Amino acid sequence: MSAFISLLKRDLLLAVRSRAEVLQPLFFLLVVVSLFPLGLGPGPALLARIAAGVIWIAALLASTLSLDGLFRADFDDGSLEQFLTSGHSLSLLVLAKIIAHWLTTGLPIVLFSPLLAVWLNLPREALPVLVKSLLLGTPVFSLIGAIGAALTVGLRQGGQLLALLIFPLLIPVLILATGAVSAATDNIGSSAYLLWMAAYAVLMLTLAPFACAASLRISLS
Amino acid sequence: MNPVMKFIHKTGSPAYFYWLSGRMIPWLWAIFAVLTIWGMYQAFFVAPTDYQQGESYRIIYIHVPAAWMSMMIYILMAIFGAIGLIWRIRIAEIFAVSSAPIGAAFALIALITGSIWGKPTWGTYWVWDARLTSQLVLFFLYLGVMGLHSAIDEPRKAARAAALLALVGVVNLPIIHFSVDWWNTLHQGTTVKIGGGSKMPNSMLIPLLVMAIATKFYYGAALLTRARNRLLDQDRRRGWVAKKIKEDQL
Amino acid sequence: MNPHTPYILVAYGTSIFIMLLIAVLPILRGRKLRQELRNRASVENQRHQ
Amino acid sequence: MSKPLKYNPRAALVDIYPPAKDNTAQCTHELDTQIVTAVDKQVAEQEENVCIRVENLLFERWFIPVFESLNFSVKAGETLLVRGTNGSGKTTLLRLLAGILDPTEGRIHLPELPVAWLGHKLGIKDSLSVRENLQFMARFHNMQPTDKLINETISQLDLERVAEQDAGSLSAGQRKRCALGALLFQSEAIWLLDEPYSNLDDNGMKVVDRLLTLHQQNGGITILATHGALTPQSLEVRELIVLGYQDSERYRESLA
Repeated sequence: MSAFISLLKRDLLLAVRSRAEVLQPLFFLLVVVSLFPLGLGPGPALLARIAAGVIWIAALLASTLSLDGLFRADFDDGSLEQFLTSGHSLSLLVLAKIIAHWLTTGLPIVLFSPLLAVWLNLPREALPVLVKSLLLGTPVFSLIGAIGAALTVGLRQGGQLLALLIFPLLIPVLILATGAVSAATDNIGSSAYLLWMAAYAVLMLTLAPFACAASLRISLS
Repeated sequence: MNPVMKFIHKTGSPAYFYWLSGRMIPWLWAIFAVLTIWGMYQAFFVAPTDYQQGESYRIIYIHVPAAWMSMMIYILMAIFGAIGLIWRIRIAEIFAVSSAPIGAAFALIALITGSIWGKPTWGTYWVWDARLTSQLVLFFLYLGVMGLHSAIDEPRKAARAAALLALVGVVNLPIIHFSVDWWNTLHQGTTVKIGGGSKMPNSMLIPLLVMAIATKFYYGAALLTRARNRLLDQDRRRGWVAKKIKEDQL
Repeated sequence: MNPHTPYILVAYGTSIFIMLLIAVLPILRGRKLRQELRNRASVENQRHQ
Repeated sequence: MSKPLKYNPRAALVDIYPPAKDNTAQCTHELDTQIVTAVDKQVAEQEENVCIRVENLLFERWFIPVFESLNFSVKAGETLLVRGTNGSGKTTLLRLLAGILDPTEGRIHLPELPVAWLGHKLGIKDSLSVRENLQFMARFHNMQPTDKLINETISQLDLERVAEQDAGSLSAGQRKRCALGALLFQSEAIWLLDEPYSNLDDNGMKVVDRLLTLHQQNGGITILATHGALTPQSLEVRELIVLGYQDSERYRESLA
């Protein structure tokens, strides 16, 4: 257990040390979202309709961007080999890394989503549901993304392949989340969608670390 | 070793598998050919024209079997992959890797025939219908598995990685299927389901089942052919290959 | 000529083409591989004698 | 069941590095009965304190064996020097023993001991200072990183001058010595070192020799791979020659 906490603290310390690198996904998010009004015109009615989808797709792209580096640094400097031979359960260590990734990428996305909602003229009553859906959805990005990152860690251009591997698996989250927000805008109850997202997040929270640990063992062999 | 383990071990030995599959493949092709000819004959000459869609509904006799096959092959690929990962049986890994292209081909066929069929029925080639969309996602899953397999050099490692991805995919498959269905009813309300909904008279249904069985034999034959090639390529330096060449049984 | 026939022809045509491709390619590859192995074996036999 | 050998790390370092687990490191060695034939069991009985046993080990990459199949055993407190030319599979053998790779054929019997691995990639973070790296390593291996412990380790590795510098800014030799710190925190583990002497200067090598001697007196097992003349000076070592598949007779047979 102390290994879990020490690894989590170390990763957060590393993230703080290389702040610029950690903020890149956030800047990417802001830029991508601001492209849509420029591309589709500033019409408030149109923007309001597509707001949820745009924010969610941008969030998905932003967290995938940072996933490639999740294991690459540890793979290159030999830390992964230390994890494997340390005798600690690899899935627990992987969970620490996934939580560190979520804290550095997922959480900022959730915190900045109100700003994005204002940019895209999202109706006021849909904002709390958007934030809740992001809180439930971004962990799944990190969990499933970690499996993709573990499978492609040793490959030359693993980044593009990583996106192809995990996007199909993230479709349910995207559908449920945008469904929740659109339900909120028409102010019919969105709690069903959020509960389904919570269920999916818990399922991935239990299964993903094992799959990710197995992927790392394969990538290192 | 109990009999079951002995059987697995025996079929696991490459030479025995190579010989056995060599014997089976011609039969599988033969049965596939017979069933297809019979199925096609019934599909085009026996089945009545549909009162709504006229003749274009006959595309279901290739569209629906292909869609079923693409789903079944993905599940089988995940099972073969799991066996390969857990018990490290090389033949299972080879089966998983060889199934991917066949499954992707069926998914592609289902997509193409589905969209061609959409033109006369709905007026456009692509409709974001629930089943066509989840078929598209399944095709992307296949591309992911094949992409990962070709990206890794060492064959055994590539097979194990692809097998694991297939397992992760198969766990998510039902979830994707339901969420796409849900998404479809959310945005479009209930559209006409592709053919399946209305009660089909027997004369229409039989060719569908015949073709469904025929495509399974096709899968069996194509899979064994690919598996034999891959096994032979891997074991080219092994003793049993040299022996087979000497006895001219290759 | 029923108005739907072209659709049926194109649908079945592409399907048969894909299924043929997936079935025939490995058969050809297999034959080439076996031929290569036989040639290599015979070359080694001559070199061995 | 051979008599379990109990040994307690008694080295000079033990008061500074108390074993994390309270019970003494068990070097029990249970034989998988159905694999080992009756004959082997008598043999095992005689070599009482055999800790690691490797039976016809084989690993294949691209379906070609990396080295000639290996059979050897290692006793507690023994240091095994794995020698072989480049590409003979020394690193592969160590990675098999460390559990990073799984053998294609054969079996490895390892006791319940943890494994300490030091490969070509050192496993230290360049953006952290030497002290921070050592603190993480200590906590990661279930030890309390007290100042006394960290300072003692830094002096053991004589990295006092560069303790606060980032590991990335150090020389290759200094970074290697920083990585050796991890071994000190795993005093009761089996040490698997892949060319520990590479890019070390003279006193760097002395540091390694001191650690190896302490570990040996400690009753711990070390298996280290080296290709050149750089071998431990101050302790007796048993050698294992690993023959690459290219120059093994089985390969020559297959060509004949």
